[in-house]
Amino acid sequence: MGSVYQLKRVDFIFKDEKDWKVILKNSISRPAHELINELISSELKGRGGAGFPTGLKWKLTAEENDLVKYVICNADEGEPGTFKDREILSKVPLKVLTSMAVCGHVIRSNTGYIYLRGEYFFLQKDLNKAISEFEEYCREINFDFSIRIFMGSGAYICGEETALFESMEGKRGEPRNKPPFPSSYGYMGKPTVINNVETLAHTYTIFEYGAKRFYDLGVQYSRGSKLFSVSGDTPKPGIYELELGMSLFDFVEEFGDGDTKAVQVGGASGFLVPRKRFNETTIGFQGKLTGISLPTGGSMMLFNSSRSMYNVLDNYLEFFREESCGQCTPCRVGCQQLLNGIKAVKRGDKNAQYLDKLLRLTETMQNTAKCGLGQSVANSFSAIVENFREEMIY
Amino acid sequence: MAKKVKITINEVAVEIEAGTSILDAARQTGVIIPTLCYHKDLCVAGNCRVCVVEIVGQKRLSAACATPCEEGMDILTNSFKVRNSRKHIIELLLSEHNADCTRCYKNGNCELQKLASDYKIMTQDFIRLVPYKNYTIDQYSPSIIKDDSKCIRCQRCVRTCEELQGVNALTVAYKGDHMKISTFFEKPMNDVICTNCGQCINHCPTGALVERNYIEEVWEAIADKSVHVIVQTAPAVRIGLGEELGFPVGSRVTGKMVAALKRLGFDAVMDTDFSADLTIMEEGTELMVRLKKVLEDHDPTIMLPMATSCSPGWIKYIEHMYPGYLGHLSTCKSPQQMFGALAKTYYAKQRGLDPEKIVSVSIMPCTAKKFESNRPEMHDSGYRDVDYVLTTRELAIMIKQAGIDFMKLEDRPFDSLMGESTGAAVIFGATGGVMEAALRTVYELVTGREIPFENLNITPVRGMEGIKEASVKIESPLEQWAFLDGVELKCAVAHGLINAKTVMDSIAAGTSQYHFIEFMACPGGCLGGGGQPIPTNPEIRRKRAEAIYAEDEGMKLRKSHLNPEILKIYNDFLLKPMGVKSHDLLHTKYTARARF
Amino acid sequence: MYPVSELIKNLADQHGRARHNLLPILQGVVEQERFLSEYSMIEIARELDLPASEVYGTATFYSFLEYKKMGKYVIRICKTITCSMKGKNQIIKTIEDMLKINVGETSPDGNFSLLQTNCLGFCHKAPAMLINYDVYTDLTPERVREILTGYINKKERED
Amino acid sequence: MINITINGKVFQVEEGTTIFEAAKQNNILIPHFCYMENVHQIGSCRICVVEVEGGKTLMASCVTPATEGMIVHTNSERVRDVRKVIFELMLSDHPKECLSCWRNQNCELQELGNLIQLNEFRYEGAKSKDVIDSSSPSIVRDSSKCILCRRCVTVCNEIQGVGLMNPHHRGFSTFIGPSEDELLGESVCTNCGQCVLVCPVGALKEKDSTVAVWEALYDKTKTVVVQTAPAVRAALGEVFLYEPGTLVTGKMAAALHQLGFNYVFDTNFAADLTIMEEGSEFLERVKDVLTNKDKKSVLPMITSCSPGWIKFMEHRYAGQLPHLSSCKSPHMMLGALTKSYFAEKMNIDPAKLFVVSVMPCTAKKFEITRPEMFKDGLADVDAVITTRELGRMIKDAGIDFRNLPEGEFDSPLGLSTGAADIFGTTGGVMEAALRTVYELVTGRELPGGTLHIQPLAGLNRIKTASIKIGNPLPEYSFLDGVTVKVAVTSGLRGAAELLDQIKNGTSPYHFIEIMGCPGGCISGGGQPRPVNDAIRTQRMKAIYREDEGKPVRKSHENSDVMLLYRDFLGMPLGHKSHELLHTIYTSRSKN
Repeated sequence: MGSVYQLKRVDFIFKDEKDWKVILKNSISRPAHELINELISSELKGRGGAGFPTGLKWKLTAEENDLVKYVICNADEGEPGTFKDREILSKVPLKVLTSMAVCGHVIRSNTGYIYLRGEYFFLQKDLNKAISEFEEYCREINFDFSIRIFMGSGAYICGEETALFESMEGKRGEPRNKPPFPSSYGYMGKPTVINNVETLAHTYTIFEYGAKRFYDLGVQYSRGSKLFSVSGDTPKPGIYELELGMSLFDFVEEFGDGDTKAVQVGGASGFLVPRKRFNETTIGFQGKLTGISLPTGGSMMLFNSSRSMYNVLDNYLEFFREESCGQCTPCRVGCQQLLNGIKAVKRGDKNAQYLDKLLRLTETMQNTAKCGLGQSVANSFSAIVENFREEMIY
Repeated sequence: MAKKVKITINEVAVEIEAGTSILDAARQTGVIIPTLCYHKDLCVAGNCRVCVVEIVGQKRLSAACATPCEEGMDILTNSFKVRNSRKHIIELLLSEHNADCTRCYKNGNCELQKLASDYKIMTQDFIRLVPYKNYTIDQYSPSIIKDDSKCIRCQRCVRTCEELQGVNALTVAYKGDHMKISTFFEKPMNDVICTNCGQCINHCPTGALVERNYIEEVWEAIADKSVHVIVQTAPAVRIGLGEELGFPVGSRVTGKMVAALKRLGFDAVMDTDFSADLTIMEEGTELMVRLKKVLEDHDPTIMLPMATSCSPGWIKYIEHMYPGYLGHLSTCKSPQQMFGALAKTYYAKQRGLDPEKIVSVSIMPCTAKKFESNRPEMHDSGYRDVDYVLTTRELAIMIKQAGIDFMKLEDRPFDSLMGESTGAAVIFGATGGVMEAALRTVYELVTGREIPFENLNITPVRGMEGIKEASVKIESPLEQWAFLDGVELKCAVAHGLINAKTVMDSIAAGTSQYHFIEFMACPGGCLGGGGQPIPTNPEIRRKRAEAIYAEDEGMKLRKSHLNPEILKIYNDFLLKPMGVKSHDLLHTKYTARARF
Repeated sequence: MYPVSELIKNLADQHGRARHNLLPILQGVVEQERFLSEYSMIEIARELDLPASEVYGTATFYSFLEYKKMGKYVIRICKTITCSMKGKNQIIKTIEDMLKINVGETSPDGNFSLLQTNCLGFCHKAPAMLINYDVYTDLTPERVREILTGYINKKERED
Repeated sequence: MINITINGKVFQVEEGTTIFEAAKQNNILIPHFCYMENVHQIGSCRICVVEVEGGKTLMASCVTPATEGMIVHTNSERVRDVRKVIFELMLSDHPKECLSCWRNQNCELQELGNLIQLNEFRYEGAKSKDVIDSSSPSIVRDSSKCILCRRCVTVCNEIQGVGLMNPHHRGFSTFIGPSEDELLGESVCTNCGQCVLVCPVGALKEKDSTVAVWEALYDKTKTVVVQTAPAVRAALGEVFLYEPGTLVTGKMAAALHQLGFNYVFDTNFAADLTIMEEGSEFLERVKDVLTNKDKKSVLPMITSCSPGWIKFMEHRYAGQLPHLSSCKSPHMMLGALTKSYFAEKMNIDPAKLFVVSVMPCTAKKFEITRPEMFKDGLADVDAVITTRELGRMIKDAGIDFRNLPEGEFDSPLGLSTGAADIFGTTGGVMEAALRTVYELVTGRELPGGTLHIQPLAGLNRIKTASIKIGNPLPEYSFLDGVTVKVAVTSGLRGAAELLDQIKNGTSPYHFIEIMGCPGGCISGGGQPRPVNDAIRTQRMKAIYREDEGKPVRKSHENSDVMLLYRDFLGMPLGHKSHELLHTIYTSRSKN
């Protein structure tokens, strides 16, 4: 069994970055439209979770006529079970910086920011060193681009792009209404490209080896490789770069401890896949059968049969209840209701049918919440409640 | 011509200006989409999610208030998905709301109540969250009560306080389930820079922010046979009160209001308009004196422009925000406080009453007046000048409680001595009104001629623009005002504290060219005051303003200095404007307060 | 002059006085003071010409910007799923026993505060904790004892 | 006339007036709760207490007559304090979940709260029994919300004579309802809903059918057909703050279209049809009685449009059931036709049709569940919603009712005459029937020129008229010189009186119209609140206005009805009619 695509390790991202100067110099000598076309033809999609085509994002921003634009690297990696951005920034920071500068060249911007989550304060020092080195070279080749680090202060929601802008503007990190989108109205109201750390690392790969090398990896709709943060009940936790399109079955074969009961794909806001669906689940933007979308940031958490799924869900909901920004009703009150609800069912204060009411509530949250956080609470909730209903009740 | 886009709303095709929100487009085509956090006065927040609609082809629903129409959109406002979601959202709001409506102050005029009723939420399956939270009621302010258990986090108050008033006393604090509307460090409203303007009350959809009411205290005073209860009514009350009692917006109910007050059992019903005329006499004179001292005597201690001082919200604002500029303020008390001081002196004397046995009540469109009457400076009569301040809304409640069939009342006139007024006093209720009234009198006192505006209507200072300007050139004045010959008197009018901020910043920067500026804390002036009927929105303000100007035009006398009772009080009691008695009773001083 | 107001002035000079500089300044104060007092918030508002309520509203949004007095060392234990699965409760119990405080409290000598926090991004090395800005992973009760003892001794040496 | 001083003013009022009325006549409103003018004045709630100088206690103004020289204070400190305490006590045994209550914003207790303005809460008392009885298809009783005002008791006993709703036990355990274990759905309740109409709070309510209707509307496989009763158009406007008596026929049709109903038909069409069937039946019965020796028919014949009345009769006068016309009520006729005639015409599978009736009536909700009202397992009508429920659906859908353009009913079941319009008011069915019967028999219009029969209009309990027939057409020669005597009543008390006459053999009438609710359908149990005689009169006027404005005012001139007979039914009382439009009744007598 298993899919056609066997699990395939790839080594692009953490390959040494010593050629960054060459790549920067070459890239910025090429016209913007050529770079954009290269990205578009690679079919690279955002690695932060939403999966928006990166080339298109750059293109839309490039088409804006503003004199001031920004390039922002989103390093507010807060999704439970995700830690790949930290690894990239500590091991190959110059790749990310190079890609930011190339983006600056493409969209005609000379300012870049890295929004680094507060928990990664310890990365700041080394990162700043890399930035100095980078900026020095930029000056050397007369390329006008500067990069600054902006520290977050402990708020998961700031990973949402518009919330991140608000936070950088010195406000509460509350998501904005969309439209307008960042490509026309981003940081300080200016057109902004905002990319995840890993996305920028992949663009470096594309600029280094060409779009084709990237495109040849993966399957239709899901091209290239992806970093996976593997944790939980696994004998080998850590970061792995794998080709997209693998079956979850193969993944569990490789990383499971032999007793894997379920895998949480994509962190707390992703999907939980129970054992019986491992076979039919593919990891990629357009999953087959179960329709699983790409893991948010590539987090893979494995649970073996000793784990209570009730505790898992309780932990997630606690997380969302605290980390919701609180402005929109479905998310603020919905998360509290879900958490109190499963507790009440467990205690026996509410009957089992109440779970169905909560499932309908998650649908509403998915349909009406203002941003991705509220919308995605439904994912893990419905998967856990539907597949492990008994554990919720008894 | 703006670009048009074609969309369909509930299967009806319409053409709409590009960029219009779905909400507005729907309203234009007769489809009502329910809203909560949306308010015409304020920026779009899109956080309550009650207004979600389905755009065919999109997986998720969109907030109608925050989504602009785009070509070809196929919008459903009442699909299965929308209805289910909307009901869920209302249920969620209810689950964190203290739903004890029968003893809520906003019972009957609550947007959440209406929403729950329109959607007939008949079950309360969700767990009640109120008991989980440790809510306290902040009732330390003399003007405003804040009850978080009724708050639905729509943030209208926060936006009001920031966008309309520039005060920022209220803010959103914390996140997630702890997210709440708070003051700095959760201090009581009374201890922060709140100006008590009450605009947050007027914009609150539920009972989370309400005025501190003094209805019971006033009933007690009325019931107490040993005291003489005297009441005054502000200009803007007569054009707002009707709305609470079944009249259409913009109805003038002066006569019925007086009749109702008499029925309620007040011993004397008099008019703040009288003291508004008096204010013009005092403030107009003060302006002329200041002009003389600056232009002729070149006295450096006297500050121009002179700013009006009728609006207690504005006074507290300048005390907090521009404590170094208090010298610009006119020393005149507000008309309410002038009236209060006279009630326990002049009126008591004329009627032979013991001032200690007078209870002075005022009916105001304003919540800040409740604070004002509480200021230590406001005891110039030897007693507390005004004992209780009620808002227009509270008066309406009293009338209903007393079982008065307001619609059927016959008009009655104010009692004499301090009940007569002119059109100039009436327009105090609208933005620009004090300026217009002052100019009518000042110009005539200076030149001996009527101000050269058609029918006395100084139109440049009317209307709802945030900052308005007017100038009048003075030519061939009377002899004693010769120094004003050829001077172009420059005036400005600002309403809403955010506009006051703009003007004050120009004064602080030294770029202000004006001689005289009228400031009102609330958008639209008193007619849009924090104590006026809810809702108040641009359309309603416009109608109330029309009613005010109609009332003015209908008056026999339209210039303050012609008011016979004003002439009488100067003759019998005060002797002259800015005289010793005036100084003791009608003028005041201000206190610098901290901004932080 | 209070040192904190000097600090704020310096931070404002360094970062700028526009609204978008608010967060770095708040962070700067927390770095030194461990928390934002009412006084510091007012000083920041004054320095940046912002309403004090706005500063408060913004600060309370971020979990690392504490507004209650904190100890010299702030211990934050990750409580999210993997750390929770891998024995975070034992770690907390160990620390509570060592410092004689509960989660959410500060030791009477003002040296340690114990808090829980959401995912620190070290799920593959769970359980993890932060002490001020330093990360400690793969914790066991034994390792926690060692680490904390180190801090306690360090503190004593400084005294 | 006597003199009374209220709040310091002297007024002259008629002797015997209560203090409450005396005050009201002089524009002084006393807060009240259980009081209903001319209906219910027992002084049980005590909210309307006033202070009478010289009296030791406060007095309930609704029951205390004014006397010469009385000095009354309606708003003294003492009154205000007591009123507050009473209100608080009332609330202490009432759930405070307003926002999830059916009656939110239309609740008299809530309104009273708005008036009284409690700031503190001193009594948090024990909660009495909490029973929700939803056994009835029409009415739901939620005893936790009941505040024992006993208005329903008055209505059920004195006005309807059903005698079901009654107080039981005493003291704190008092409750109102059928006896302890009896369920509404199994009782003699006629489902008339008059108790629902007068209940000030959410203790009695109609059973909600809107959920089912919304579901059908969203089900794309279903063709959803709606019909509206004559009385709905005269009252629906009140939900949207129009003056009572405003006709909103066009807006109502437009709103129904906007709600997504595929076809908007008119029950009035079926009302015209009823006249054809019932008129023919009447003539046949009269012929049988007058000309046959071994007559099978009985007179008087009684109308059968009102399902509340039908159930009342089935319980109380089972022996007299043969007097009932065999015609179904109009909305059932229309339902049956929709699933046969219309389905055939449009080539729609009847199983995919969903018929909704908008009715002023709660008993209609029961009527559609009767086994007689099913054909081949398919219900003739699938759901009944009341006028109030329709109002709510319109609000719910965000339709700006007041600014709607006028819409129209759809054909082929939408056209109606003025005779159908007046079905909505007491006396209307009789008048409509006589317009047609007289003309069929004599070939001439009803004498008088207005087509109205004045004695049958108005709110009197029992109204009678007689018409002498002269010069009939040859086939009706047996009627020459006969004086046809008719009677009309509304409200079940009057019905009982007329039925007792029949039972005793003393009834002089040939034809009787009976409506379950006082005033007829215009004040049915499903109409907007409040309902009182002034509002009844306004709605009645509106109904007659609608009639008079119609170009065709006689049922037999309805061209679509004629077309229906030509194309489908054949003739009145024919085979198809019998199958689709007539029914049978069941004795429910316990004896």
